[in-house]
Amino acid sequence: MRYLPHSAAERAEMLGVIGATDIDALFSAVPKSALRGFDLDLPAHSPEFLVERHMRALAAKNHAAGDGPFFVGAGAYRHHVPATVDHLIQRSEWLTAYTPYQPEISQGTLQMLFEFQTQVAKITGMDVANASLYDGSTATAEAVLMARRITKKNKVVLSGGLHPHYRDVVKAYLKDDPDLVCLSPSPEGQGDILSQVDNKTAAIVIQTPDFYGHLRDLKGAAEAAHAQGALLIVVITEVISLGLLEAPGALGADIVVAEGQSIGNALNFGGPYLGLMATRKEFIRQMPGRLCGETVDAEGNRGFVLTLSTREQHIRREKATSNICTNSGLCALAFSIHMALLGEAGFVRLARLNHAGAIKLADALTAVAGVEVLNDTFFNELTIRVSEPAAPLVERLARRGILAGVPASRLLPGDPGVENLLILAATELTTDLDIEALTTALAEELA
Amino acid sequence: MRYLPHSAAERAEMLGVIGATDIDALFSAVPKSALRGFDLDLPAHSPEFLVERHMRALAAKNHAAGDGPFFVGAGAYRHHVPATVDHLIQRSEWLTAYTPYQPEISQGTLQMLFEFQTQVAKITGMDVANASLYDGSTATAEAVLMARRITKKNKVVLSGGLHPHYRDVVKAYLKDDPDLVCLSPSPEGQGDILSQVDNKTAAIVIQTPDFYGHLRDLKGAAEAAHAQGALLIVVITEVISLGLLEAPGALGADIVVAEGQSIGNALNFGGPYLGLMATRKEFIRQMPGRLCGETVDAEGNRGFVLTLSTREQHIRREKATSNICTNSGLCALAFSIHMALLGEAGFVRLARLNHAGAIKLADALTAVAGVEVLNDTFFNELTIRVSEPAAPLVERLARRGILAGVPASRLLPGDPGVENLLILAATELTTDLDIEALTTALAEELA
Amino acid sequence: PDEPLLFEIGDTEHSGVDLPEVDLATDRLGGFGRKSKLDLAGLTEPEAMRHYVRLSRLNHSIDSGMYPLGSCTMKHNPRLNEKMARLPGFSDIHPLQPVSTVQGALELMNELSHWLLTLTNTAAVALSPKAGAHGELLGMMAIKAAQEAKGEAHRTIVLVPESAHGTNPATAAFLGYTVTPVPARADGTVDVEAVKAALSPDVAAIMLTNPNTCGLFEPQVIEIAKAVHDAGAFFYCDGANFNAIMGVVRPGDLGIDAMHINLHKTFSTPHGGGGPGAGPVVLSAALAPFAPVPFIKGVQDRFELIEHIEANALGRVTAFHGQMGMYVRALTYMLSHGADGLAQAAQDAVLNANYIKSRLEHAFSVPFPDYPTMHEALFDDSFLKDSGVSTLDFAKAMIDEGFHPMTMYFPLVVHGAMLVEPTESESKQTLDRFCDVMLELAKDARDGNSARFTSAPTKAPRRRLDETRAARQPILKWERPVDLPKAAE
Amino acid sequence: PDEPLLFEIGDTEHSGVDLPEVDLATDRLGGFGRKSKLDLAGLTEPEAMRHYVRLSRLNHSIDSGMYPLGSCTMKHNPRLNEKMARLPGFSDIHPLQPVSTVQGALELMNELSHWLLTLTNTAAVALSPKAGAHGELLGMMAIKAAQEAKGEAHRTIVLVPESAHGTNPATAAFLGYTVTPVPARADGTVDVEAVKAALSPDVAAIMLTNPNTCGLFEPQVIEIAKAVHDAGAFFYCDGANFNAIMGVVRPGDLGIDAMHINLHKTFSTPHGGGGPGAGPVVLSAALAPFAPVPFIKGVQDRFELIEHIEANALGRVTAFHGQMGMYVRALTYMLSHGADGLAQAAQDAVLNANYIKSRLEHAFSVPFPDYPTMHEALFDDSFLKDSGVSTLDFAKAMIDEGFHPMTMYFPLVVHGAMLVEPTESESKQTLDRFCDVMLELAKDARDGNSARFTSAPTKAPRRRLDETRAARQPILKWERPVDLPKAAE
Repeated sequence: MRYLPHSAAERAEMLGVIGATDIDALFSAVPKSALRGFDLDLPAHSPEFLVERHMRALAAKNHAAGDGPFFVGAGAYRHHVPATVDHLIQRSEWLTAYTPYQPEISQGTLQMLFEFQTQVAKITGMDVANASLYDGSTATAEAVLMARRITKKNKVVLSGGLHPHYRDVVKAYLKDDPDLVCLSPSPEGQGDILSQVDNKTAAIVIQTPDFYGHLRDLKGAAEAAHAQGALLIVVITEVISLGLLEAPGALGADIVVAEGQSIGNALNFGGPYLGLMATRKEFIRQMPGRLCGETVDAEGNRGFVLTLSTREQHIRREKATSNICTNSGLCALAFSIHMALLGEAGFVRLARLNHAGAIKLADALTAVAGVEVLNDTFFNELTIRVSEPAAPLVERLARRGILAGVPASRLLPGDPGVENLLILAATELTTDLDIEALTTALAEELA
Repeated sequence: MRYLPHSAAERAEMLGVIGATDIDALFSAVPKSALRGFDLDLPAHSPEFLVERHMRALAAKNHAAGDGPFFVGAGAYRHHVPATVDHLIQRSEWLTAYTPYQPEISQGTLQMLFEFQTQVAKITGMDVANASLYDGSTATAEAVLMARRITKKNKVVLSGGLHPHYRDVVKAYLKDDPDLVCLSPSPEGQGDILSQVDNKTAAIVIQTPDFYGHLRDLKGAAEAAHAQGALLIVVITEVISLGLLEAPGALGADIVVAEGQSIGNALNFGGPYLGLMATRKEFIRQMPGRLCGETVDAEGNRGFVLTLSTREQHIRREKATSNICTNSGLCALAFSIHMALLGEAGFVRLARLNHAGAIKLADALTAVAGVEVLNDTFFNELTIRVSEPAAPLVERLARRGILAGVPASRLLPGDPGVENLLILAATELTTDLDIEALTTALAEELA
Repeated sequence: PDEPLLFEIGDTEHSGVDLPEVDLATDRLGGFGRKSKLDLAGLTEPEAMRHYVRLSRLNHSIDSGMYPLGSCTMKHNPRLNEKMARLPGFSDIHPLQPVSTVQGALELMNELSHWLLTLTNTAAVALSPKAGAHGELLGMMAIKAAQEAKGEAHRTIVLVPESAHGTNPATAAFLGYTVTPVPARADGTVDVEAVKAALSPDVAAIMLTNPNTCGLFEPQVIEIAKAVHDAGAFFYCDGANFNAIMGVVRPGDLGIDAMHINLHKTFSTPHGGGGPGAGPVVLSAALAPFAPVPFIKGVQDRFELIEHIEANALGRVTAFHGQMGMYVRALTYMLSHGADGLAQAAQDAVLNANYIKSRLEHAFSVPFPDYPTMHEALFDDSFLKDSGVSTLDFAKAMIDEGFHPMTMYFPLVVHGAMLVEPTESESKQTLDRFCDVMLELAKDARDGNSARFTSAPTKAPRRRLDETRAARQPILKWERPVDLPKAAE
Repeated sequence: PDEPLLFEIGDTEHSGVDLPEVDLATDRLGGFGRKSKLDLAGLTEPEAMRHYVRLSRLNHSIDSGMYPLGSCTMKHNPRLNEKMARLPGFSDIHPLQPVSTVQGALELMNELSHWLLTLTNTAAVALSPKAGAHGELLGMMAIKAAQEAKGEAHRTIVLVPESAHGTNPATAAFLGYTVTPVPARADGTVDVEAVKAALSPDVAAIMLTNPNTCGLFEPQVIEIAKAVHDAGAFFYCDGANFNAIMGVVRPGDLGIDAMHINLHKTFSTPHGGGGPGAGPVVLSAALAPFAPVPFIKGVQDRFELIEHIEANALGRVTAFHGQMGMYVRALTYMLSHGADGLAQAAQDAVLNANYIKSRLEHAFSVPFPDYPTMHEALFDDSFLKDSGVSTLDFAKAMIDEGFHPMTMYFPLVVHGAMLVEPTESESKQTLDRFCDVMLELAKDARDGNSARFTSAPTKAPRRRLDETRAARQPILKWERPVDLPKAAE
């Protein structure tokens, strides 16, 4: 078989060296009843071209975003990834390298992570960032736990504007915790979060742009939180917004977590994605996840190592800050390369393009009868109220080849207040023709 | 602009070092009338995603071979290329390396070429092979010129079974040469080539499998040629046939040229392809193209260099064996990797799969009313005679999504004898369903 | 070889993208627009290409050499998997598109689930965890949810053998459990009697790795499972070592209740310098009702995606549906191997480890010689006694011979442990070269040539790095030197 | 670093593909089946991956460092081009599919033609040549055909300046022409009076490179063209150096009749270790009727592919339609740059060469200082006089500093020529490092440290190779050593 280097003769020769009569002799510790006493109802090995045919047939059953007008967002965004990015991350030395525990032969990965941490710190305006977490949602849960460790307090208040999946992940991580307050999601506001802050509060969690696309006041939130000794955790699901919006660090955020997928990474039906986490210098030792630091080698040359690993599970075991023992390395690499290609000039222009596209979209939607745009502010995503339930409408538009956005009810099922809400995103890939196709179809469907 | 590293400030600084007032000062030798006194009717620079959109739109206007049943051959064949091959040839150190004139920093390319030459020599059964030529057709023309140099005779006889494009290229290279005899292409035979051999003959050129898919007797041809001091040039357009057919070298061939596209290379609408050329040891110094040879370095370690370059244009100028100063390096790499993955076991199995597919195709076509299979012998390609002109029939089948093969008239226009002939190929990618779709549609169209 | 930081090459003017400047006379930012500067360096495309190509060359990788890394299963990563993951029908679909437009994706997830369930003989699978440790967390959450549903929230103890991966106690602690260690027998395996002795009505679960971290198959695993179940507790199996037994032993037949499967170890999704991973968890019938959302349900001729259940005890552990990109790679890998190929791969992995053990056991010390090893060969460093060479030194000397070091100092239960896992991907030629090098190094260490080891590596891109300094005075990002201007002006 | 030959790793049993064995009880081979053995080594996929990754690391490449190679235009190869060339709509189409099914391909070829014609201001283009030298051949064939059509077959002389590329005289000789050299002036350019003196009724054409191989724009090129045309001959322009003037000067405005364009030099299709190239030829109105087949014709709303013309004088120079894969890459490159970007690239290429010349001219000897250089800076080796260091030694010492050597001993008209072409892809940082290294090397050579040069390279994968031995006793393929068995048995 193509992936297995031994010939039958080599296997026999090796068994001879071992002194085993057959391969089963090496499985002698396995209870007889459990060793291969079964027939697996699975196919046998297959030539590459047949495997490829099978996978292509599955792929062909999906409507790819590039196949037509596309406005789906709500936490994952379709952006252009430069060909250079995907080429480079497939390079053997990046793709097939191990976690850089042996720094002498891992300087490529380590220097990249150091650069990545710097980029994340710069765009968020924070002191330090880690080497990435699984995704934005789990990073949010980790941030909540981190805030509790730092403040040694328990109450956590989640804004109603937090992505419902993120809220659910926090709830799962804090199972049945009475100190977790989840404000009710409302399309107009994030709930009266500031009045919830008291001196037992570890943190408030605010997303901006929020689930509905509204931009949120971080400065006021930070002041209110800090006045009670609580931390402000800022959640960002569209990281490109940082090209145009003020850095959370400049507004008083204590921990910033974000979904980094928009930079360098494809939609991938939801994963793998890239959790970003940045914080203040004084909180480093409570931060979960890998960290890369600068040092020198025995000859005094600059080099990089994974550091502060005494926080981590492989050293601290049950006393670790988190059970995490992976980062999203390859996605972080893609992010870092794309961000290096953008640079400040490109990152800001990309953000401006996105915002301009959303303004066009908002203006075009406003002109459609039966559509109400709810947002006063937005970055590249906004919410509309339509004159009928949004979910079946989206289904009908999909049959016309238009992927029109996310019905709020998909993430908030059973909430009658959101039944007619539809969340739509525009990016640099959205064309005027796409918008025209959408509004025309919407007008027809709603007529 | 994304490919140009200088900022405006850097350009100004560099002009300062040069001592030039502006960039035009560096173009002072250009006659004023010719320097930028025009307006180019061409678009300005464009973001990557817009370029990609444009190119995808063009690509979408083509019917890709993978989109449906596909039987087109006649000198280019659709085979499966392992993902590993295309991945590896895109690796920076292969893709963006220069011709290996500096051997100390080109051992990768050089060792690969040495391995490639060995592979080509082995499959053709010849003593030596070069590092590749442009493609099979130009290699054929070069072989003819080479045979003339070796024999110091002029008459060359081309079999009627030679691919018409190959014949045309030889004709163009030997412009108006009365010593070039092109036998008339006939679907049944290759013409009476042996009776054409006389003591003024430099070479006879025989293709097998020939243009119509027939297998040809090389042994008899070699004997007839050699009896008159002429050489036998063997042309192969489907190199996978060598997995199942006797090696030309074992049958007396003097020069073997082939189109190597089938191994490792995509269809690419006709190029780039890969010319293979192999010959007897005694003819090396008359062989065109690059050659890689083994040697040692100053420390006695094995190494490889381009060698025998005194045959080539950059040394010999007008006395060179050819004006060629390029090989098809990256295609040769793809060939060599694919061939290394196949190995003897895989190469033979691949050839057998192809032949088995063609047998299925032949049998299925035989059963269709109005279709006559002309071939007694074939490898993976065969010719049928249908009850009406083949070209419009192929066009109608294409509209049904079936690419049914090549009408012989496309390559031999104006020849009434071939108007109803259709040449079809099967490969390992041809499925039973493909064959069924073809025969069903053929039966309907011919009914 | 030295490559400057990108911030030392680029500046805020340079960019490797061409994006149009748009007019934003009237923005909709409500005054939240950015006022602070980013100070983010950019590179043009040619500069970026060189930066990342050159950096990459400072890495060891599977494609360039062997990783004899115990517990990490660094095997060949087929490029077909990468190609398939990039088909637009998989890579360019959004997790929240209408379900009717992603039927192929759901079918793929269903097919992958079928493979995992069949290979493990279990009742349910939760695909969504993002990594092995995340899967562990989910599995233990399911156990907790199940016990709470039974009114057994008082079960607050989790038994963990001393040889376990660090994630096991970390996960248990994360969920509020108290960790009780279970000692191993002298032969390196867990004694069912010791487990029985530790079991009590307060025990929620045992977390056991099998094959264990000493490379041994737990011979009493079925008895242990029975004892655990008899005590009303659950059996969490750490699946990190599934590569040794896939297609050969079904964990469900051993009595496990939950096990995570590292797609990036066992099914060859690439390690990528540290992730992303993917850690689906298979569950027994007893735990199946406590699986998290989302999951797939086949309904007649189509697939539904269940994203919410009002009464679901666990909820969701990640946004969206998990690591689709890894599902594609893993399924491609499975289909390529087939059931026969996976079993052959497991057997080859075990064969290779035993071959190494046989070739090295006369020079290296084998702490647990009683059983054939599974896919890992465990040695300890007693052969280095009095040589002046530490295990770390020895490992660093391997770098100079072109090998990644083996896993060191793990499992913790073995002093100076050296854990070697060749995987099935290595050819006999490579194994022989590895063994030759190891034997030569061992001889040299015993012969007193300690300088070769204590100074190693000398042929790597860097000499040994000062990790203490890095931790004491952490420098975690690049700071602009005062004398470096902000842009090329 | 040493990597065995694949024949030393693999054998005839191992294979990296899984193909089913089919029953061929009754074949249709008519007795021509293979009886001889292939003896072809195979590698499994993991072995192949390592073999080719490790081999590749022995190469220098653009992505890892600069190629200051005169006459070869080694510039950045954008990966977008590679991605576009692999779209199935381009890569998975057959040259003989019905023309109705490849309209996008023909449109692309038409668009590429439009760019080439507009950039050169010429009347026609033949896309099909497979490389620069092939284009040269075609261009000269067209000239020959045109003259034969005019009844001027007696024109058998081709004028070629001494500084020309070797392909020029080789091409002319290939077509039966007699080559007459034209001497250069002391300033490195061609004297129109010398051309006039060489012209006669027997001259078919002049083959002139412009900018010429000394890196200079021929100031009298328009006068030369006029003189050539007045004598009834044609002006073949070698387009190898088009990178210096694209978008800035249109060769058609200078009076050229034919010029090949190396897509792999000027428009960044990758060099690939020596090819494949692509050498489209643009033609003046006088030569347009003599273009070969195939070509594209727009007919209303579709494109036709003209593959045969009964009366066509030239015929075809290759099977099918040329290097489609390269057309896609070149057009992608053109669209990315736009007309403005191409002009900027040419100007940057010229700027970079002049910058190098300015920085080095005090230490290196400049044979033709009268004009600003174009995109190449030419030096000679007189600065090495009496140093004991040859030009070759100097070049090899550059390898140890991480640079590919410059072009040496070409053009032939300059003794010990050193031709440096940075291209527009190099940053000022890289140019400065290059100049610093060159100056340091020059100083060291003059200071008498010849050993550094004569022993160089010492840091490359190989020391200097014995080329004489390779040529005297050619070993052109691997032969099985007598003691190596055929398969692992």
